[in-house]
Amino acid sequence: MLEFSVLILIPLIAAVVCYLIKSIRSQYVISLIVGAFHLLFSFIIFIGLYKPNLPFFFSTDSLSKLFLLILSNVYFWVVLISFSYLKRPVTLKAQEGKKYYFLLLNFYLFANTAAILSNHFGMYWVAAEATTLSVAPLIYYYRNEESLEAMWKYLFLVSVGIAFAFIGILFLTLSANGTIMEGQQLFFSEFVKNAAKLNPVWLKASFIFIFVGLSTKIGIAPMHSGDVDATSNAPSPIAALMSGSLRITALLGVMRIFQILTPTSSYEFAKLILIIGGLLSLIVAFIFMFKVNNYKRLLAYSSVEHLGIITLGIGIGGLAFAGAMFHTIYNSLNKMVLFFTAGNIHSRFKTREVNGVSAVINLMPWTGWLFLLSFFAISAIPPFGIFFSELMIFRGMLFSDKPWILAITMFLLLFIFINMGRTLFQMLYGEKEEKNIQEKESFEIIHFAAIVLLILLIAIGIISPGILQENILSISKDFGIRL
Amino acid sequence: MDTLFYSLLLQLSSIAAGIFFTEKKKSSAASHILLLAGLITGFIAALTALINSDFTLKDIQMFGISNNLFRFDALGLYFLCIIQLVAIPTTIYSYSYLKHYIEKGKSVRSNLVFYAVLLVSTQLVVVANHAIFFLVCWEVMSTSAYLGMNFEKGKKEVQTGSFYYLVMSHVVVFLLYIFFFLLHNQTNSWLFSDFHLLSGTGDLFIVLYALSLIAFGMKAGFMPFHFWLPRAHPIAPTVFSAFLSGIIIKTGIYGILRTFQFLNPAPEWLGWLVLAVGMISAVYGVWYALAQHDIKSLLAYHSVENIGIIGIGIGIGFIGSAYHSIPIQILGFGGALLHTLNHAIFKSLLFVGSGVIYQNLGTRNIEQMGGLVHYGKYFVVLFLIGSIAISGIPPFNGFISEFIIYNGFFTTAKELENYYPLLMLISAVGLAFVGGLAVACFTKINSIMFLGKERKEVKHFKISFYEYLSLGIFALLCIVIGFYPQPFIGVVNKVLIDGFVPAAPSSSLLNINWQLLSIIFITVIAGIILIYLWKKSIQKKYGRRISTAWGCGYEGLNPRMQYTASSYADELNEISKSVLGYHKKVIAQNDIFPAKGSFESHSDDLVDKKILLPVFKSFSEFIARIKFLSYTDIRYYIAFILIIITIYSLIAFLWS
Amino acid sequence: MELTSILQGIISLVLILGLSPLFVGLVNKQKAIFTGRIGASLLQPYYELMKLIKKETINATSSSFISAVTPMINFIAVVIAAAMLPISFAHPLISFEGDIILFAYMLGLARFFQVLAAMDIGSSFEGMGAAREATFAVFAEPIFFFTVGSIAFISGFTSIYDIYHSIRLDNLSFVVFIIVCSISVFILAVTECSRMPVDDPNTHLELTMIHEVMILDNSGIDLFLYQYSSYIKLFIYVILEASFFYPFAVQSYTLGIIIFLVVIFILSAALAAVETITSRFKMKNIPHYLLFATAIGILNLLIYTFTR
Amino acid sequence: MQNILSILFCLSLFYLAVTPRVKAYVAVLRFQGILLTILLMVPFVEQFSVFAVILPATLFIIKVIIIPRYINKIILELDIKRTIEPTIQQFNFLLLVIFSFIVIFLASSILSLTTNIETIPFASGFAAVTVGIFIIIFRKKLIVHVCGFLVLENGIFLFGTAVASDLPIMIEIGVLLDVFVVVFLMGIALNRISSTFEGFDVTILRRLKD
Repeated sequence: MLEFSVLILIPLIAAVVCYLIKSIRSQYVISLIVGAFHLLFSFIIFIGLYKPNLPFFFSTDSLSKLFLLILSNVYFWVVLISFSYLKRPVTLKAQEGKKYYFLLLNFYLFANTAAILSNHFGMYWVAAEATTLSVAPLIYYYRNEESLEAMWKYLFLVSVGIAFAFIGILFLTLSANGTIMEGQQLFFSEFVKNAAKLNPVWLKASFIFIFVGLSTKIGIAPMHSGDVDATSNAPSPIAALMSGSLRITALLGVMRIFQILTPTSSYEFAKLILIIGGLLSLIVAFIFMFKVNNYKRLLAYSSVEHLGIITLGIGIGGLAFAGAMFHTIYNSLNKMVLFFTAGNIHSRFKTREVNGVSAVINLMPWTGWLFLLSFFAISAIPPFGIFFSELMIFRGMLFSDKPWILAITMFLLLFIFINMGRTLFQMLYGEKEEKNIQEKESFEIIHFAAIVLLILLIAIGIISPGILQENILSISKDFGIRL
Repeated sequence: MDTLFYSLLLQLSSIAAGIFFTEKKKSSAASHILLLAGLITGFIAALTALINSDFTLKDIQMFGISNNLFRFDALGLYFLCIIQLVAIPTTIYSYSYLKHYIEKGKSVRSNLVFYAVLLVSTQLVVVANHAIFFLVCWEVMSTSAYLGMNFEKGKKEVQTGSFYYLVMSHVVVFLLYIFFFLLHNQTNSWLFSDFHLLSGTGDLFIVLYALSLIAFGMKAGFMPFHFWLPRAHPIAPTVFSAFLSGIIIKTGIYGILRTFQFLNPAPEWLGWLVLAVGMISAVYGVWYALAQHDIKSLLAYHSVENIGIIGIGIGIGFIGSAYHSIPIQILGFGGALLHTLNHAIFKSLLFVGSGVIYQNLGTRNIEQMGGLVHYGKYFVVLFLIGSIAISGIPPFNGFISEFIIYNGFFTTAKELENYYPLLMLISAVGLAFVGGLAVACFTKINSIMFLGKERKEVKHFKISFYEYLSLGIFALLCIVIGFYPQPFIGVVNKVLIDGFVPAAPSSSLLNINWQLLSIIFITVIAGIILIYLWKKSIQKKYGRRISTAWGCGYEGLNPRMQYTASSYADELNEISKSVLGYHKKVIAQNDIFPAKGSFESHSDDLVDKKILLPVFKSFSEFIARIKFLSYTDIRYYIAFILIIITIYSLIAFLWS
Repeated sequence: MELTSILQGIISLVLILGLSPLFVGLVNKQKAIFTGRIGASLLQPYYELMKLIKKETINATSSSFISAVTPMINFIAVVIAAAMLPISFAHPLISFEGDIILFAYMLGLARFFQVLAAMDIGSSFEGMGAAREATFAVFAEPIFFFTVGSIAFISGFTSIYDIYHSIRLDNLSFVVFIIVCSISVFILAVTECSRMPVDDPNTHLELTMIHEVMILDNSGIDLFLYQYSSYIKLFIYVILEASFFYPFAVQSYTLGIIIFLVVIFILSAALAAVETITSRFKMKNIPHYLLFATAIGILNLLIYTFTR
Repeated sequence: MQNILSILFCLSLFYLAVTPRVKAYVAVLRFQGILLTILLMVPFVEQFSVFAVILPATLFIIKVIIIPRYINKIILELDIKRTIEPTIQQFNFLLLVIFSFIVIFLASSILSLTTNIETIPFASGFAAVTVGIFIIIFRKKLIVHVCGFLVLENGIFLFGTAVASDLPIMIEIGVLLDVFVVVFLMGIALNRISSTFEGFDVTILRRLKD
């Protein structure tokens, strides 16, 4: 019960409290404490010091442990920097947005934790939808036309998509017809146990619907658009939150149903679908990297790319699967740094257009160098973690039954790297322009967070803790993958 | 081996010194001292290990802990020695180089940090034994080099040039991934020391060779892949461009040699391929160089040339290995290895020299120089030594390695009868041709930069002690290797016997009559001195005076009447203008009162300007024209869901 | 190597150094005779050299230490090259495996400094000469390798002495090969020593000259060194040419010497004849001329390799 | 009984396909809400339990009372033009709808051979989903999009009853609440849009592009 209260109830209560008290600062303190507790607790659970047994629709397994840790980590850092972010001057209309900021954050934490820990598809669906609802107003933080449009599109697209996911879930119940699962509850642990007996036709159908429906949330092409719009127009902490943890949550749903398909005859089909989805999103990222001239959109596409790589890895299976699991961690860490620093740049230059930005390294050295480093990290340059995970994924591809995928992937990644680099370096370098000559930037908490995260990224990559490896091994065992 | 690791730590500590000293001068001094200390200790350790040939292959004790990350075999140690040997004077120069910027009040912190990282990672690359560890060091090396290049971030060409380099190394590392994956799959071990198990020529064998030659060849800058050198070298700060073309491109050579260790014997056609590629790189590298006016890009093209010469040596070695002939392999690889060392030395010398000139005159265009000999006599002498050495002219080190390669040709012709003499002769002629072009090129830059009258008046031309020191060390090395090559030959021989030639120590390298050579060279010097004395006495007797140059009766010659670099090289460039992309722009009208005319000549790199850029441009235009998925309307978003679901359902339907 | 061979070497070196001006005198004399003049005496070159030594040395204002050291380096390099050449069956002073490379590169060293010294003056005339010298040298070196070098590659010997004495006349195609080789060596000699039709040492129109124009601004001892080394260089090539015919003397010194002298005489006549009947080429045609020589070399080689 | 209700449901969909007025959409939504409520009441004919009333009650409140009112309120406040703005002719739209109906009914009847499902509710639910999507795709007005989304939701609900999944009450209610909040947020967003942009159709949402 303790874990239930800490992980799920307290955030809810905190949300209510944040609604009641008006002062932003105290809201910040409360949410920070909640976040810290959450992080601590999920860490304890992760390293196995504490065996949780959650009541009714909730339970934990190695997968949800991992994702929970990712979530609470991302959440903690986002909350940590949020206050300094809120202090920044915004338009008068945007002032009112601040009132609900922490309320919604806490609600988000509540919903997302529920989604990750839920053992029941219905529960998962409700919680996932709730996360969308909590994020949508946060996207509208700036109260300007772009953010409004982004919110509308995100809300609408994701709601429709998730409705499809619901259909998928219903199909799952259908697939249970005529088996011992008939009329049972949708506890996926049950489904995993006797998946082999399920009706393959409905199983395939439900996989398709759930995958496509949740793709709108994950940002798998061609359903990526709403996600990209939202991530590129949300305030950067929220953008970090979305591409760091929200997409992962949606991915969880897909992986659940995939896990059910694992022992069945439709396994290969599911893999194929995942591979198609991953390649499609890589291609989309590849195409748009040529055209984008808005750096937040660029980052959004980069997270489309990386979720694509993860999906691809899961679809390839084998070593690539483990690589994909590592990739989720590194990606979440890395995306945070990228979005935080991008947020600094935005608040300094007041534009999201690349052409309006130059000489960042000269004007704001801390942000500039961190941004540069995080770019290197995201493009898989050692010693940053993503290098190692991509190495695993590539190896998995090369020795899978479809090695040609590796060729395509490398080609796409290379051009993505070239274009992303061209755009970002154009921002980073260049001479100082007179209008931008201001005081040197001071060392803020954002920089601190970014540095810590980068260090984490390197440390996890190089040390690759045994506990983490065990966890990922057991995940892949759950998915019937022998390493 | 601990000493080596301690030395590396010492070098790393320089980073801390660079960062934490607030006062710029202090910080730079401190970090340079630490670097030097580290390098020198490391060099001594490595050299002793190499000479005493205690090559511990596995279980390196690192601070007492045994690990298999590292491997100190002869090849690795040899390259390690080269790196440290070249790095020492470069670091000395770096100090005075950065002093200029510090005086200008520019922050040099980043430069210090990246230089140290670059040094350490490069040293780790050549002793790494674990493939993943190698890749990590490799990437860190490339990235730090990239970051170091971007010292003057403001300039556009700096950004593009360095970006070329970054992209190149990204491609390289992608290829290396596959290379090592395949090797790992074959030997299921990540250790270099286990890799050379597999042999025999299957398809995989060829694939592996192709991968490694393309990847490492790209790094080394062989001809089709040379495009990045003339982009990256000129824009990098001198210290980095010296290190880049002195050392980093040699890591490519290192990789190729390692590959040969893994997979040997090499098939013969491969030997011919490498030989041909090397020859093309050598000839066109130097020919492109002849067409340049920017001193640094000229030197960059000369790196292509010298890499080509090394490639020729490697090619000979491959052929030898295909025929299991020890002498050929010894001479081929020996020439390649020694030339690697030599080129590292004199190319760094020349780059440092060009850096000194750039610091003083503020331009890299040699057309605007001239008459510098009257300002810095000794500097010119040092630079001249480098130039003679790089043109492979006796009595300096360049000649020694080319001599070995020529001997390789001869031996190949002798060992393998029938049509080989012809082919070898043609290769020899090619090498001679390269030599001729190199002479033309270096007479050009030396005479245009240093001799005659100054074309643009020289404000100040000062050379600090440190610059003289580092140049002096380099020049000394050139001279020593030239006049007394025996010990170096011995070391190279040892490396070959340890790493390349399985059979008993064959000494076709030592057979060459080195004593006689050095005697001859010494006679040359002695003779010059004797004649000098005689000449002095004669001149004392019959007098000597200075007067204006004989202009065929025409008084008032002025500097602008001198031969320029373009006019000097024009005749040669005309011959292969199509390849060089050599084109001239003349503006002059011939009426009675001629107005101000102008002339300029340029050369566009074939691969870069004619292939890469247009292809990329048209490709991106093509992509930009794709409207696929680029809708802004929510209704399309929704429609996509429906469409994709139908597609997936169809797949599902067709599945069973 | 034992004492006698050293003695032989020294003697032949001294011979080369001593006779080289005489050869030039010979050529000039014959030229004069062909053109119906009496001409200067055979020893004229010696007189000129003597005279040059006694002259005052004048250096241009813009010149540097380069033009001071170059004459000496030039001279030494040529002498070293000369020391590798066999006269008859006498063992040359310097002879080791691969000295053919050293030979070529010693001449290269000489050229390098020659060109630098020319550019050192900073006058456009010398520049012109230097540029031409550098350009033509690029094409001259391959010819050397296609002739002497080709024999080296075929015979497997890499020392000039052995190369020449490996020539056997029992094989007809080889004889043909040798003869054609000698032709292209002649062309090489003409080029390297800047005689007609590549260069005209006698006109004093700077625009048309290569070698002469490079040493315009030298006088006295410097000019002496230049001239002398150019004489030696010419003689070196003559010896290269002559050595082709040693095999006719079946291992006998005297016969060898006789052949040597005869060939020298014939060559001087040939040079004189060429210089009287032909006129200088246009500068831009010279590369073609050299390429033609190279082509001969290649063709010759191909014929030989495939008729063996 | 269930089938009759489903047929009615389908008829309402056809009506949606032809009607040009926004108000009609709201009416249809309300009608469908009532249908669904009745559908949930059906089991009570056998045995009645107070606990089971909660779900139909909430459904009735949300889908029949609150949401339609809310939408009407928005329409009044923003005085949106009363006609929907179709992008294709109603006739073609109707054809499309009929076509999809045929496909769906055929498919579901084929599927019902393998597994036991009540074909008619299943098919009509699915048809509702498709029609909802079509409405969103082929209409310009944002408010109509919301209606389309709601039709889609109703379809899913009907569908859910068809596949006889008895989800636990609180999850069902959670679903309903989610839907409600979505609509609520959409309403707020519409208000904002009306205040920031002029007009209410998607053509104004073209700002975000690459």
